[in-house]
Amino acid sequence: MSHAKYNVINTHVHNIDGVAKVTGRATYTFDVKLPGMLYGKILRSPHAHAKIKNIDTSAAMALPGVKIVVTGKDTLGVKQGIWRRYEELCDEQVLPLEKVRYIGEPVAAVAAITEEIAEAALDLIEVDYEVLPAVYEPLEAIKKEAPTIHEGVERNVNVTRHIEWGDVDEAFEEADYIREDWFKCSGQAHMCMETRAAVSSFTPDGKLTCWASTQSAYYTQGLLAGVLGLREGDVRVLAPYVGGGFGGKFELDAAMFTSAVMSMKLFKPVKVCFTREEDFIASKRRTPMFYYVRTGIKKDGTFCARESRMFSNGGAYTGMGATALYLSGFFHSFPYKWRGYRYDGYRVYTNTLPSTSMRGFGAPQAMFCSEQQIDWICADLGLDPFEVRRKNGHTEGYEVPGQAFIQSCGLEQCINEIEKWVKSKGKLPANRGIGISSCGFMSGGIFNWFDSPYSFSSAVVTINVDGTVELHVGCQDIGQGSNTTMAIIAAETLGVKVEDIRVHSGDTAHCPADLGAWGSRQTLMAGNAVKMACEDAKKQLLEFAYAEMGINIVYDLDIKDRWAHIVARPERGLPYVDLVKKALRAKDGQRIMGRGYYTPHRKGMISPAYSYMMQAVDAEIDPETGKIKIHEVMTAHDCGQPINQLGLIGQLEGAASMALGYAYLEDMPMEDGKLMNPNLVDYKVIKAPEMPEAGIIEIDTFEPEGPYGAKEAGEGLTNPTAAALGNAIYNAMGIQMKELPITPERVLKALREKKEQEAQK
Amino acid sequence: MINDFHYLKPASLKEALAMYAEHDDCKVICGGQSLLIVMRQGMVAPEYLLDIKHVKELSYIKFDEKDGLRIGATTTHREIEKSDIIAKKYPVLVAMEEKLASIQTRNWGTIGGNLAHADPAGDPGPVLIALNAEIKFGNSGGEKLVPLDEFFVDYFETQMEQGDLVLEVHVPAPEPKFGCAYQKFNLLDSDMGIVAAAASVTLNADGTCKDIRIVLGNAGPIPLRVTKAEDLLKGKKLDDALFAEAGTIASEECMPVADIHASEEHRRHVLGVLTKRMLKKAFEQAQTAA
Amino acid sequence: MEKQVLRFKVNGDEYEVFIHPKTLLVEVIRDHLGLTGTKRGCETVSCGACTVNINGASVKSCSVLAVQCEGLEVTTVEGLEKDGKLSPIQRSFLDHGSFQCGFCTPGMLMSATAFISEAKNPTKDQIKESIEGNICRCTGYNSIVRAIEAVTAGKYKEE
Amino acid sequence: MFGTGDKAHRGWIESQGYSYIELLLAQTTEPGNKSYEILSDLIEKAQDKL
Repeated sequence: MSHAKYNVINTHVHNIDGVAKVTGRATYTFDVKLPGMLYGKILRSPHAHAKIKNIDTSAAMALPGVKIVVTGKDTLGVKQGIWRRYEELCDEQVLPLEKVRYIGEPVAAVAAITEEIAEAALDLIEVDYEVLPAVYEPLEAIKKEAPTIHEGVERNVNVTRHIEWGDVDEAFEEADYIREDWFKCSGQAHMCMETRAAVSSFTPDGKLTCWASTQSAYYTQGLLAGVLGLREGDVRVLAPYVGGGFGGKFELDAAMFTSAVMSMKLFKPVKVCFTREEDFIASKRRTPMFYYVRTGIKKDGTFCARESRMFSNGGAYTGMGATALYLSGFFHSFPYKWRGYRYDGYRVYTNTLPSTSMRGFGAPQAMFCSEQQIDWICADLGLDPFEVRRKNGHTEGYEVPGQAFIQSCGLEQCINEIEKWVKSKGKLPANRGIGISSCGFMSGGIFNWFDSPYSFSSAVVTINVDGTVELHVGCQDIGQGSNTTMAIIAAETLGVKVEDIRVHSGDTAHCPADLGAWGSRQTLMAGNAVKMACEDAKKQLLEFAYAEMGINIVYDLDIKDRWAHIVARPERGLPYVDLVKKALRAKDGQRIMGRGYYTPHRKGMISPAYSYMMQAVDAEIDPETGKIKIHEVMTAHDCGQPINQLGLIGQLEGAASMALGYAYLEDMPMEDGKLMNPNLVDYKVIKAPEMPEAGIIEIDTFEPEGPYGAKEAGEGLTNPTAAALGNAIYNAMGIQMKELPITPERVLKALREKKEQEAQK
Repeated sequence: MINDFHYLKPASLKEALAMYAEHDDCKVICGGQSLLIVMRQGMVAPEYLLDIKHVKELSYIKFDEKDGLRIGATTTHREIEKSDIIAKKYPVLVAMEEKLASIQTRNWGTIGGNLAHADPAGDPGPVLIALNAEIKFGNSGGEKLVPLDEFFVDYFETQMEQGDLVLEVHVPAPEPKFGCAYQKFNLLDSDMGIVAAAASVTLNADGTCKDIRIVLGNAGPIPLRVTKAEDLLKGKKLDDALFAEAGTIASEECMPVADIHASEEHRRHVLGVLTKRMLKKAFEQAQTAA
Repeated sequence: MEKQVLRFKVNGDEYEVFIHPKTLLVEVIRDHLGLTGTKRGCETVSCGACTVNINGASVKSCSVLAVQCEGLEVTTVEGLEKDGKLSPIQRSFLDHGSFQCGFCTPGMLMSATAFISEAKNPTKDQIKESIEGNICRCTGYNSIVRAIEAVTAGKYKEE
Repeated sequence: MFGTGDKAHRGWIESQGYSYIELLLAQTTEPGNKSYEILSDLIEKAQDKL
């Protein structure tokens, strides 16, 4: 469907923070330096599970240059969590009082005049632990004899999720073929280039200012206030430039907490930055999941029912993991119509670093299992994987029973485009294959477990006398380019140019509250708020224009390219700047200010809108060494109306690199709860030579709920890749990869097993 | 954090050797690409640090048709990679350097430092041994010249004693009908090898194998020559079957250690595969060589 | 242990700093000179965020003792722009959207600048290898490769 | 819906002579939907009493 021609939207617009970022001017929390600032370091637990019997800080305190040493005893001991609505899910004391539950958990913090002294002081803190039996795997942790990690939590079951619709058992009855598989999905580190960092400054007037590397200044503000016993309004959080987030930076972290606690005791600024190693061992990760998937299908390829069980390794605390548990189960049904669907998800506590949200939010794991099994079923029954996906895929107007209503859906076009692309590749050489995977993702979550009294997103726009615009938004730019996207939406709506707009974000004192950058929510939710605010301001201008131009009220007025005019007679009008000046006088000099907000209502359980995509991965296997070479990734993508052209391409390519890493490189192996690769030598992040071409085919749809028809783009693109690679390897070598990451060794093992099976036949 | 140390900056080689002789608890830094990491981890904390980065006498690349190639110890990897004469006479060295870590590391890191560090996973070791290189090191008392495959004695240990500096690497002039190939197996292009194999083949006029060297990287405590596999091929008319057999022998002869990146079994298997492939590649080069 | 004076040039200016010999170049650049454009992302010389150019060659400034730079010329990201005019690679990064969070960008730009200065119509693979010492978690590198490609193809001239 | 958030519900199930946690684990470790059938029977019975 083709829609209105836009002046700014989906044109080639530079990132508005670009100049700051390419000249080194951009100042990150990591770069913040305040007068009299002290440097903090954190002492971490060497044990996976232990009682803290005593902590002796005297020797550390005595070290010249050390200003303070704090332990849990020096805090209010508040158990916090981002699921504020549910007391029992607020289970984490950032500096624990009784016991530690994973290796790397903070037990004390030091502030000193230099980083070096602070680090030296850590060695002088004596902690007396009583080591307790520990458990590291969810399937072990639910056993009767397993140690209890949180008092009163039976069998270490942290949260459970049951999703069900239709008569599942009856639907299975109708199936001609039922297939069952077990899958194991690994964890993944967010590995933001900027490690967790915070600078806190508490002043004698009782006010705290905290510079934090966060995805949501508002969440940080609320959580900090809660654990420090301050009013939210007395906590100002600044998130200047943020060096990446990917889902790992909107909970309260130890950098924020310890810097704030020490600053409140010293009335001096305190800076705490994680080392890369700390960032690996103690800043949470993508949730490792065990999936049991049972799928029933008719001979003709019609999906009947799916029943899935999932155990996730929750690690020591809840964090955002509870949400990932739900979303994984929901998107495990995506993007298909099931007569009966049943999911039981279990998040189990273990003595490992906590798991949380990460780009894709549980869906990449779910798709790895679902999309591979569908291809295997197609092979078992001799069906065409494209046809089967088309036959069962979501369509516009479909309701996921009791869960979601699909207003726009370009899935079928996505499948058609990728089918064309794959066919165009013709026959591939030996040991090379193309695999496909389709999926969908949300455009912001509807759930409000943080219990925010504010609207989900809001914006305030102020028009200066010279026509320049101050746009205040609460949404957080963590690199994904939301500042630019918001500027584009504002410029389009007000009828001005992007360079007329100055975006203010990442400051709770000046920007309206917004839940922040997670769950792909900002383009749709903050975008709607910005559009509403700008329409409000524009209306005030046009009201005056009617009077000024003295025209018949039946005419529509609009502003485009800084020209206020009659829509039917574009030549009749006046310059936008003149209009602003005159309107100001008419309003007795009051600034023209527009307000906008967005809170979803009656949009189902999950999200107001869903993006759809299909991806193909072209990969080659070295049959002798098992080494995988990715030749190309191609994605057909329905994100509604693209807003930020450069940003969209960047998100797609970035998602591909992160998702490929998850598929065949990145892993977080542990021994007795100890992470074995907490550095960038042993933790493998894709580098330029490994990165394949990653093309995009935009499928043009219009999402009624989104600003100018836009919906999610970027996060969902991490979902299909691991499955697509798995399918590529299946097509190339005929082996089924049920465990992530797909390493050369696992490939060779599967090849050997295949040989043995064939030998038996 | 790096421990404190006294910084020694000699102006000449002579002064460097003298200073090194004077101070017992002293380490040598040149490019420091490996040293500074272990110093930061506190694993190495010398009282004195001797900086030879700017000792110009040790920074050179010389080639002579008879004498062969001489590379000074403080020559950077990047200088070797960019050397036209090396590209012409020893292309395998350039190919190896191009895959050694990153450009930044090659710009500052040096060949002498790399060899003295004696990491069994290092790239230059296996290739230079396959090229039959010798290494010259010495102290204020005098110099020693040893075949490179005798230079390494254990993990991060060489024949050098306190006071010894690496001075020069000497690679003999390439013989006629000679070929040499190197490949590492890794997950990322810029990584050290999980395992690696270098092979060189010299053929007689009649096409039989005159000399052969198979050197494995990260397959044991030192760059490992697998002599059983070599002996199988010496004097024979080489073919794919022999290369495969040599690979099998090499995978038994090597002694890799498992870590999170690969099991011992997988390492042995891949070493066998690489050995076979590098032998074939070196052989084909030798056949076409003048 | 005893501190010493280091004299060297940074972005064309003579500097004299009094430092412990163990001080890393990146620490001098960030902490002593306050040039925070240069970042740090690891402790293992892996990420390349601290890349600067020493006499025109890209080097990871966390892998170099500052005292080793006596008398040398260091260029940091702050030194790329001249009188408010961005360098070709900086402009190309803007046009190609070759950054997102921007934390790796200064290091990327320095690697790219050093490469461009010596590259003669390089292949795509050579361009990729020129930044293989720099980790970017956001962009997937392709937009960075396109930006370098455009400059080496002469699409951007010094202003 | 089962969930640790649901304390009253949990207490009520225990009072009916079932182990909440056993029902939970049965639901994921055994195929089918037994736990939920047991639960729905319980609820029906309870409603009949009203």
